[in-house]
Amino acid sequence: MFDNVWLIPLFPLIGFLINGLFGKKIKNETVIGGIGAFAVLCSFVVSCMTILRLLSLPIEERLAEVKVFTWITSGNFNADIAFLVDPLSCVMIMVVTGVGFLIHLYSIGYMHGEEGFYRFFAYLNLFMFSMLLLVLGNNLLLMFVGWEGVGLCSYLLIGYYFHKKSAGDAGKKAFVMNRVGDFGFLLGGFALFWYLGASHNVWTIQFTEIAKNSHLLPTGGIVTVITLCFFLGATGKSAQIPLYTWLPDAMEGPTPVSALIHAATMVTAGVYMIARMNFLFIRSPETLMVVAVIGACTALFAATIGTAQYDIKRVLAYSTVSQLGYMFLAMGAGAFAAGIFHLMTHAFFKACLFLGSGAVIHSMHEALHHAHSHDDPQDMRNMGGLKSKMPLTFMTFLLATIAIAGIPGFSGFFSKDEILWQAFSNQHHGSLNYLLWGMGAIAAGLTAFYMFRLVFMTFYGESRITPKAKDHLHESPMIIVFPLLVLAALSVIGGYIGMPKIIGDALGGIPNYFEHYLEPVFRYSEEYLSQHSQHTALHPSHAVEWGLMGLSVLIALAGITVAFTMYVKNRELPSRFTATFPALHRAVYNKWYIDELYDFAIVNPVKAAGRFLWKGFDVVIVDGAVNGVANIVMAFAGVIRYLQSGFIYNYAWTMAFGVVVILGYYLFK
Amino acid sequence: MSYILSLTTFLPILGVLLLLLIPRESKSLLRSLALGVTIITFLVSLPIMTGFETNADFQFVENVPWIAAGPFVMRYYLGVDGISLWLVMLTTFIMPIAVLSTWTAVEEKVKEYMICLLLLETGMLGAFLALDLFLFYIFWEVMLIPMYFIIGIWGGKNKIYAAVKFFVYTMAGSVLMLVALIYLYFRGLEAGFTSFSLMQFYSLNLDPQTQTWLFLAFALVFCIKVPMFPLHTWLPDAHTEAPTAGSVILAAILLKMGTYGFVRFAVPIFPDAAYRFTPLIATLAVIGIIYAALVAMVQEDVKKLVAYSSVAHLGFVMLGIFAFNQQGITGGMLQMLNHGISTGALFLIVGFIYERRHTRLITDFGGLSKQMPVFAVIFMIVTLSSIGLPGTNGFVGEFLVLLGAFESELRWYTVIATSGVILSAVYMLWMFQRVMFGELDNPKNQTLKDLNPREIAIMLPLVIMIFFMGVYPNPVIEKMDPAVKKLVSQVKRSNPTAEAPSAMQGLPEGHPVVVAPAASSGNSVIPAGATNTDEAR
Amino acid sequence: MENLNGYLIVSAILFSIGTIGVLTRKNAIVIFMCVELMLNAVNLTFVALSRHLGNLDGQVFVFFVMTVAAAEAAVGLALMIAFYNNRETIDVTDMNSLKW
Amino acid sequence: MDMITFPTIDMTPILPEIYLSLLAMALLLINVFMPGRQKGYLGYISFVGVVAIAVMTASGWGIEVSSFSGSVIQDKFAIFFKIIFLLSAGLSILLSDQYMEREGCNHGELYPLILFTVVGMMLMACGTDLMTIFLGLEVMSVSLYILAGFNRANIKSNESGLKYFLLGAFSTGFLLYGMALTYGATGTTRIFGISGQLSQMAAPAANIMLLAGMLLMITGFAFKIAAAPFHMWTPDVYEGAPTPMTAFMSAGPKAAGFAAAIRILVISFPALQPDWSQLFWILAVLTMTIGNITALRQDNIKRMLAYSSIAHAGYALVGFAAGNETGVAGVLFYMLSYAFMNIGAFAIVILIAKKGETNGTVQDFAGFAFKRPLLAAVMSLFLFSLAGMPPTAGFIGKFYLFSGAVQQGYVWLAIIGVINSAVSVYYYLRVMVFMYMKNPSEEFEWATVTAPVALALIISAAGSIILGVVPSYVMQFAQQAAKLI
Repeated sequence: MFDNVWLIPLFPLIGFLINGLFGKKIKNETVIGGIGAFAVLCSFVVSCMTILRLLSLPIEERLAEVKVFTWITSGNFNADIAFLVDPLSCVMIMVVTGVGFLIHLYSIGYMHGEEGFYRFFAYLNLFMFSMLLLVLGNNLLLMFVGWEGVGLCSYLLIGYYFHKKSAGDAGKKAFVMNRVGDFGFLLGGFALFWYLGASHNVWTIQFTEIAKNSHLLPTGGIVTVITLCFFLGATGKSAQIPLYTWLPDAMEGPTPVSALIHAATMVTAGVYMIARMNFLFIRSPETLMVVAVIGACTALFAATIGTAQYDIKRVLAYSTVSQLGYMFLAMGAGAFAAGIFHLMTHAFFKACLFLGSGAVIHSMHEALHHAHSHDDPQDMRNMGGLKSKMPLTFMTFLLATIAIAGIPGFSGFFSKDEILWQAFSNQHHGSLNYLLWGMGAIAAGLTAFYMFRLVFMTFYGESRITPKAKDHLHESPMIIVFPLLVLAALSVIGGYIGMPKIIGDALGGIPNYFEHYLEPVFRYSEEYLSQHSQHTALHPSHAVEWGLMGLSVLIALAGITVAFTMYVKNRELPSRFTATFPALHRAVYNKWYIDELYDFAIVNPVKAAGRFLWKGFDVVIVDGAVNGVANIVMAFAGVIRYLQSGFIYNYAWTMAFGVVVILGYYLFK
Repeated sequence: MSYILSLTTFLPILGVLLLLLIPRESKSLLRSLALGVTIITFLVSLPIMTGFETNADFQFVENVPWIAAGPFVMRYYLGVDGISLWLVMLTTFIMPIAVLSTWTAVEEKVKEYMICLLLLETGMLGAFLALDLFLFYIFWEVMLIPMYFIIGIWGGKNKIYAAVKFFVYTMAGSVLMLVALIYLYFRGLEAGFTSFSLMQFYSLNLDPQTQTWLFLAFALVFCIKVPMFPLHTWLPDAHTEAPTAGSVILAAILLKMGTYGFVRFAVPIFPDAAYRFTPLIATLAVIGIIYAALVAMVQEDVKKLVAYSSVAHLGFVMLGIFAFNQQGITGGMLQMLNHGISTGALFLIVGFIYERRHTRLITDFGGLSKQMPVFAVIFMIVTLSSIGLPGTNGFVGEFLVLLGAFESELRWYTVIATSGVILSAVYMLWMFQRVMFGELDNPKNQTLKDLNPREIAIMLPLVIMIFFMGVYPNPVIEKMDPAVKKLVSQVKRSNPTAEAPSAMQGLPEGHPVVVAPAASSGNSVIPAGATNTDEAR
Repeated sequence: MENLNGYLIVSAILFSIGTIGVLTRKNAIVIFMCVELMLNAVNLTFVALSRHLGNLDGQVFVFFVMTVAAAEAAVGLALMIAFYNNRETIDVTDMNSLKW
Repeated sequence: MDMITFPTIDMTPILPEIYLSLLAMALLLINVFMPGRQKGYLGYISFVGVVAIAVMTASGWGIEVSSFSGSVIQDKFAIFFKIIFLLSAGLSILLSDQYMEREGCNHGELYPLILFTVVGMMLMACGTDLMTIFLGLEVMSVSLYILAGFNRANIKSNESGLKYFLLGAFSTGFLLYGMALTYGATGTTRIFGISGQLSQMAAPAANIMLLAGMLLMITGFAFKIAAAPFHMWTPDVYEGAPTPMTAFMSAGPKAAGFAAAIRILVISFPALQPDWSQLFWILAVLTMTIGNITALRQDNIKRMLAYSSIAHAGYALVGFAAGNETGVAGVLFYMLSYAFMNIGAFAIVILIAKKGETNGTVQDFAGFAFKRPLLAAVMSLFLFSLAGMPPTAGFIGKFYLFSGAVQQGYVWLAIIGVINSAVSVYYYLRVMVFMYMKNPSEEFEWATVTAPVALALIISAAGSIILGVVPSYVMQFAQQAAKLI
């Protein structure tokens, strides 16, 4: 039925092999880029065929597994290389291949002239391969393969400019933090496999099998442990508190990478994983609560940091962290469909934003380069007034910004509002839901604020760079702009396939296609939750829903206004603000000193421990003991050799002594 | 009775005799001859793998009387089973690579060097193949001699200290094993057995007391060889001082002697004791994993870093073996092979840059990937496989080890051990970054040449193996599976409760254990763990 | 023979005297004389015992001992002379070029 | 007055001794009456003689004859040991010529003296009467005193001879006193007779005189086999004596001491085995440990080997202490292999030394390996064998010795033993470190290898390897020989 699904990951793999092995020889950029993009295009096409075929099936049959070959078999453990096709994975492959293709196109233009061009596309294709493996894998282990694979690629791509120390560090940081997450993932997998096997004799790591047997699992208890482990993995991959700090640093990588990996696809893997294992998570209210709270906190916390950054990409990075927070909030609220929906829309507008910023940086860079100025092309304080110079970029960027800010009618609005509403109305976490909603709403306001701050600082006002450089600012070539247009369009209209029920009804009964589409995946869980939620679910009236919606919109608008007043109307406000609250500003600007905290609390102690264990313990004590024995013996030898005085009467004495002792002992014992 | 095992084992000796005839001046001839011999040995050993039938018994057995005097009967008794098969293959596979790696590294005393390498190969193969404990002990000791010379003659500036330490340390352990061996033999004599044959000792049911003492004697020497945590300090010295080929062989094969010793002798002969000492061993293994990782992290010498990393890796192996279940031991075995390949490759890589720069200090390098792209790629691949990234060999072994250990009673050890996965990433990537990334500022590095064809030829087979065993390990696993099952059953027989309680352990209080229908997972074999959980209920 | 013990004791005393002499004297010749004393003490023991036991083995033994002692004396004195030629002394405190 | 009629006596047991003595005297006469300084050929003659007599002795295998009214016996035990003695004598003779030539003391008396020593040792091995054993011991010792001091011009040699003489005579006193007391307690000097008497005694262990006798004899033999605390003469004497004689002393007389001690204790005093086993247990531990530990810090190679030979006596004592067949067979086998490996090692020492042995230290081996690879390889073989590394004679020997102990239940003794051999590895390796891992400190001519020495090296190398790889046959002989009762 879906026999050719294995082609989807295969094409990028082939692309990777070609570029990786022969890219150096090929040299011709268009060919290399072409190969890379074409590989992804192919898998995009196949994905489309797949999803169409899936839609052609009746709802309950929309699930298929395609086994390629047996990977590991040992005793009662078995892992196949096999793919799982269901609505959820189909959404993901669509997003991944679709956005991925656009970004490949973009990269051809953006990476033009970079040394190691082939390397870039090889890595990019490898990433696509791993990502598709991750979303298509039908068992925990295969997912983990993709999981680590994307981590590797992000490591490689962040460190793409490896001669920059900062890049190398950022890459390492990303990989290690992901590893911390993987540690959780592995443990979760072990625990799940062992528990199901040992106490229910179900030895499996296949999602479908686990789902089938999930009724054997208790509520809470061991499942909480397992799910928390998995969630730890998710926080690592999706940059949630406490493991988010790698993502902003990851901006060291080329901008397309930030767009593809650190906005659209990889970082959402955590969300996908939870959605994929929803049947597991619903069995642990505790975990769900943790997920929701962490999500909300991250959303808010990252947003606050975003308000005070000047590096255009860093702002977007924190915004990404914050948006991911929303998704987790949705997951925690049991609104899986909504989360996935936001995942999709976010992929659209955030990719668009990143690529747009990339275009800006690109031309800024060239301009500064021509002017022989060494200002940072990414610092918004050097920008301004680009609206006129780069109209297309500006337009797309603005649309995406509106989308993320949650202005009604744009994709971001639908998805975000759905999440907030679900967080409010779903009662799994008792009265926590008000708090969750509140945090989400505030975060939305902050988002609107810092995003428009960014827009205003970048595109409005008059340019803040040397006039000489100013003349070199220009719109980017088509191959860069085209993806922007597409993504912008998507971020406008993308929302309409998943309109919240209430709006749909208001507009004359347009159903929430997206939710319906995902229903077979989540139905069971949603029912289960509605049954088991330990609080009487309150059914707020439409009025409340409309009200909350309006409120969130107002908050967003407020944010925009503030941004407008601060960065367009009267520009001295920000400086005055910082002057009044220097400490606060410094704290926010320095990301609440979290990195410093980690260095102080974890990194340095570990290094110190290593140093002590080596110099202090290994050499002195362990090895010291070994050599000590030897030295003692040698010293002893050095002493007793002098018993051999050379005087025979001493020898005779010794002999006589021996005789006496022996006789004495035996005769008088 | 086929003589292929003897042939494989003693071909290198023939090579030695050939080398003796060749004048020491004609170095290239000596080199190519040694290479030829090792390659032929590899080819000869291939039929062992292809002809090996997937079952639990020993195959290609050769069993002839050797010494018979007084109370003793020693036999020349060779055989291969799923456990030794891959180690033998690994040995014959690594040796040509090791020889090739010395092409330019060793300039003086080439003749002696090659002779030592070949003698070493015979020793190692013999030790893996011997099924007569006395014969095993002979090969075991014989291995020391050439390695001692390799370190001591062609080693670094501190070579003598390292060589003597290596020799005496190992010797001190193995002599105790000798006494245990003798004692064991006389116990066998009482039971009516009259040879050192392994099979007989397997069927010897010793009282716990005796088992404890004998196990300790065996475990000590094997722990030294592995090396387990407090007994590991000879390794960094030996590794850092040894010439490249020496380090490669030491890491790839010699260290496996220790773990192999556990799998083949210490555990199945003294199952009760092995079972009783599991907590101790597991603790040491876990300490080793974390400890070695932390120490490796702060090393300044690349080679020392790799040396400590092997301590950590072998900690995983030990953990897997002492999980006493299918996954654990299979994983342990795989991890042995993987460590052989990956760490061997790492030492080769260190050798490459050492040959070029005559330093191994991390701080002397930086930004090499600019200068040596091919090297960078290979180095990266090897590093990742040593980290245990999925898709490379390192992952499969490590994963199975941890899975198996988690299923067994060593759950909490596993949790700690798994964090070693993080640390390994930390120290390896940090090292890689400091060596390969960053500015190419050191002028000495700006003239470095990328790998030459010979060096690529050395690395290629290893890289291929890295991916093959990562992507399609099943053929390997299948061949060793029956032997591993047998081993598991040997331990279980004497400890029926070996795994059962673990299944119950750590369940939430008061949670009713549902008796589920037969395993619904797609594989045919009856899972050992599952049957045991049934027994327990 | 009731007073065998007397003989044995005497010879034991003689033997001890000899031993003490070997331990205390520093002149090689004197030491050797003490050794001779020990041997003769043993001879006395043999004779007494042989008389007591009433068989001749002991007596025969004594002859052997005396012969051997003579041979030893010859060799020993020769060695001392050789040593004296080199060192002009036969004091054992001077015999310490070989030590440790 | 009718003629005195000689009783018909079967001379078989002592035929080798007789022939050897005749040969020795003949050589003496030749030495006196043949003109000329060059007396090397005497060496060849005596070597041939030794070989011939060895063959003759070996041919007696399996034929058990006791004569001189049970004071000498020809049995497998005796023959095995006689072979060892002849072997060590033969090898030393081969080594002597070159050395004595260099040291300028190639006096013809050397060879007869060696042969007389062998006669003495043989008597000790085949004697079944305290008298014969004593006689043999003295013949051996007296000749050895001379051999030790043979290099008259060399002060060290004098000193060595004199020390050996004085202490030897001193220990003889104890031995003899022991014999006297034993005689007194049992009324006989025949060792079978003694055992007979003991078997009739109610509580032999309670018999002070007997016990004292046995113990004193043990101390006497302990001196000959250089067991602590009666070992202290060894390093000095070995260091001072001419190297070939050192080699000889370390192999032959030690074995002879064991031969006599084993025969007396195992045959005459089985009733007291608990006591003497325990005593040897302690002596073995002391001897091994002191020998090995002291050897660690020796630079003079001869002295180092002297201490190592003490240690080896200790290993052999382990087997002796076990007192069972495996152990005793182990002792026999070990003495044989020790003759090979130790004399071999000394042969290399001879080759490397300069006149007057001004360079007898380990450091002088620096860089030896890459000047004379073959010799170095052979030396390493001997050293590994001494260290007890498989597959060499030394390993098999130790294996059987310790097995004997384990079989007897002396597991701790075995453990102490193996730990000791692990320690010993260090100082044997040290020589190899210098040979292989250091560059020569100063250039000098390495001695050329003369034919006899080469032959000696070949024999001992072959022995050390063959006994290690295919020990079965020899070990079976040893096992048979060990069946004393």
